[in-house]
Amino acid sequence: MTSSPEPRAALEALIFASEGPSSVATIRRALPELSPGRIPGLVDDINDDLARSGRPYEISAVAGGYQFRTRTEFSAVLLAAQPDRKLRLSRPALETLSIIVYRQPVTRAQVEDLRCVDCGAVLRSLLERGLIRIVGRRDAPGRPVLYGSTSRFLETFGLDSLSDLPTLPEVATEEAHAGVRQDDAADAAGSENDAGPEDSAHPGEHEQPGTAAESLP
Amino acid sequence: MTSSPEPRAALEALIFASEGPSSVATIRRALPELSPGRIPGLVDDINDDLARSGRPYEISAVAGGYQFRTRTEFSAVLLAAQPDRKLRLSRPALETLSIIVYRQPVTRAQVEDLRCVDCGAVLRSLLERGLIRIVGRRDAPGRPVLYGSTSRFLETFGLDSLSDLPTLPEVATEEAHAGVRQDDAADAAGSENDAGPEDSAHPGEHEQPGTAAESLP
Amino acid sequence: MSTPGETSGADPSPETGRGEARRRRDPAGAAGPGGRPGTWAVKLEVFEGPLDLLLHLIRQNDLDIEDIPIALLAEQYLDYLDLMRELDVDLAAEYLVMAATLAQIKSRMLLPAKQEEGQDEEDPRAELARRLAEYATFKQVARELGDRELLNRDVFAGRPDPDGVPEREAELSVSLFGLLEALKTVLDQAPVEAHVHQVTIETITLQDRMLFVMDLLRAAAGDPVPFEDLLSDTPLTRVRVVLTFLAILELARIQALRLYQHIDQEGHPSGPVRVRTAVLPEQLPQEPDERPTETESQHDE
Repeated sequence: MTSSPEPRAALEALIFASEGPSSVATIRRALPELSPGRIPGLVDDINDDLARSGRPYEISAVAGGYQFRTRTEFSAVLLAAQPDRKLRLSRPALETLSIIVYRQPVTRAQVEDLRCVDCGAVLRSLLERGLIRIVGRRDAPGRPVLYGSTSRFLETFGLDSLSDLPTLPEVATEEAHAGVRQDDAADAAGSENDAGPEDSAHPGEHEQPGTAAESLP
Repeated sequence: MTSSPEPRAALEALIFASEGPSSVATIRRALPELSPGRIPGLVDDINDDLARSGRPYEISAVAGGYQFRTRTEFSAVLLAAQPDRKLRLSRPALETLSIIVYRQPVTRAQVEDLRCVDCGAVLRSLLERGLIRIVGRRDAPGRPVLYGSTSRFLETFGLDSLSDLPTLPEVATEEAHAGVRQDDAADAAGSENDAGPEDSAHPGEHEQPGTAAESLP
Repeated sequence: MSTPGETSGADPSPETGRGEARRRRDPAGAAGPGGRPGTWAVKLEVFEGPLDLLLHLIRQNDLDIEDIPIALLAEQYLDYLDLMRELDVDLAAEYLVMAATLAQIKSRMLLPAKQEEGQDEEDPRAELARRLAEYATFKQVARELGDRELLNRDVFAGRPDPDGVPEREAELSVSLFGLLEALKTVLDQAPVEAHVHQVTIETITLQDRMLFVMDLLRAAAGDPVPFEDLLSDTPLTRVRVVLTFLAILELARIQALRLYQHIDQEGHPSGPVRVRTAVLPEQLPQEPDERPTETESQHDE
């Protein structure tokens, strides 16, 4: 109503008051006069300020936006206050999630083939937590469902985008002959019928599934 | 002191990351070494710090505990970012709220007399949202609780003070009939309404409950 | 005991965390196959399938994944399976499939390689080695992911206002029943007219009400407005509520506005009915408006 607040403070207030990460689009909507290019610099300024004045939180760039988060040294206190909120990810869940994240879009059969165990329960639990979602169906017999990661995944793991994931150590990528390998598992053979080392076809990197992960289900 | 986080910072982190207001009980559970008597002083310290370093938010004491709030001058910015937020009060909630705002301090029976419905759930939700609060007890049989509006209400509705409330013609009309209505209310809701609101108001910490009501007729 | 970056050491999972990691490590170091059954039982539970078990055996024996002594590995693997059967552990089918695979590889290793026929004759172990390496890679990746600063484990986001989270809504043609239900609520709650002690003849028309509704929706700049908000215009009289309601229906009929309702998990509409202009938000003039507040506060005429 009076003089409009200083953009930096307004930006800080905006990020502070949002529960999820504030996207640049949201920031622009609220602060049209702030050019998007200035945002990262202002966030850095704010973070310097927060650190200098000993605040127990800071702004992180996650899931394509900015979010206030507590510093790690306070995790014990916060978990004591709100034990129900604690994130619990079992080792199977983490393994399954890793495969989905790096290989997305991927079918359950592909994940199970890689882990060599039934993944139904784990997939369900990951879906329920919103860490993965169904991104489509594979154009194959039975039209199996394809899984991909969500922006909730990025938020949970403190990643700004999928391209911030560490590069997968060089290992034969599987998409190329996923179908064949399924057969392998079935008849327990695993040698001759294999398509062989043309698996290097897919050069390592996950193919920016960023778009798939943009929106939550 | 060095290894485990400083209590003040831990307290700030706790209030920051808690869902809803942090009650003293929650704080004690997470920070048992912090004696409850110290909490208000520490919160004041933190708020001084926040103000000094120009942070656009502060800790307020709300119903049931402490909660971070962005300062009111940023409400327009936040609104622009999430215009949906303002529109999410249900009509019953809105109506109940308006009665409380214009008639405060007011008992539940008085509100229900006007709205002809049970208001328990709505009152609870308004209390939870911090839009209303308990400002005292009426000096009448049963000593019913009196409700009034909060600064959160003002912030939510972009008002600087209660005197900025619009004077709705029909409200004024009804105020003129106040005497009659009071009797009606007594008939409907029992004998608790003998005393006028002013007699029993506990103006203690409330922001001028009388002013708004008096300015209306 | 375990090579860096491999399986049995620190467990990245916060949930199964230290406890299981420890349980797992103890028997692994101490007992060989056929060792103390009680210890194994605990251990077996935490293997994530045959590949996990094979990797463990490879680490334990310090084997080269590219040059696995398949006879040794198969033997130890089968010892495990025997043990599990003895302990009445429900064996997942995958374990048996893997046993068959190992047996087959073993038998193929015994055959003389037919060098002359195909130069590209693959080592029978190659496929298994590749799968193991791939699985090991993802175990490693999983551990790295688990070591990050995780939200709600290591760091916590602020929770400024639980009411501020926007709801996900899908467009839906609300049933007339749903609308009437909402209207009934409103009428039920409207003060009984007799209460006012005076009769006000309102001179409002359907046209007025349609304009009023469109004003409110425009003020909301494309954001959904609760249906009930539109009806709560004051003074709250039955005539006014009914006329507003009719105006909304008329506007919906001429497709000037759209009605929305939240759809729950089962796909049923639930929650408040919301209304917005039929114009897409992008088509609205991009004005940073201060007007939406009007919806909430008042509408004087």
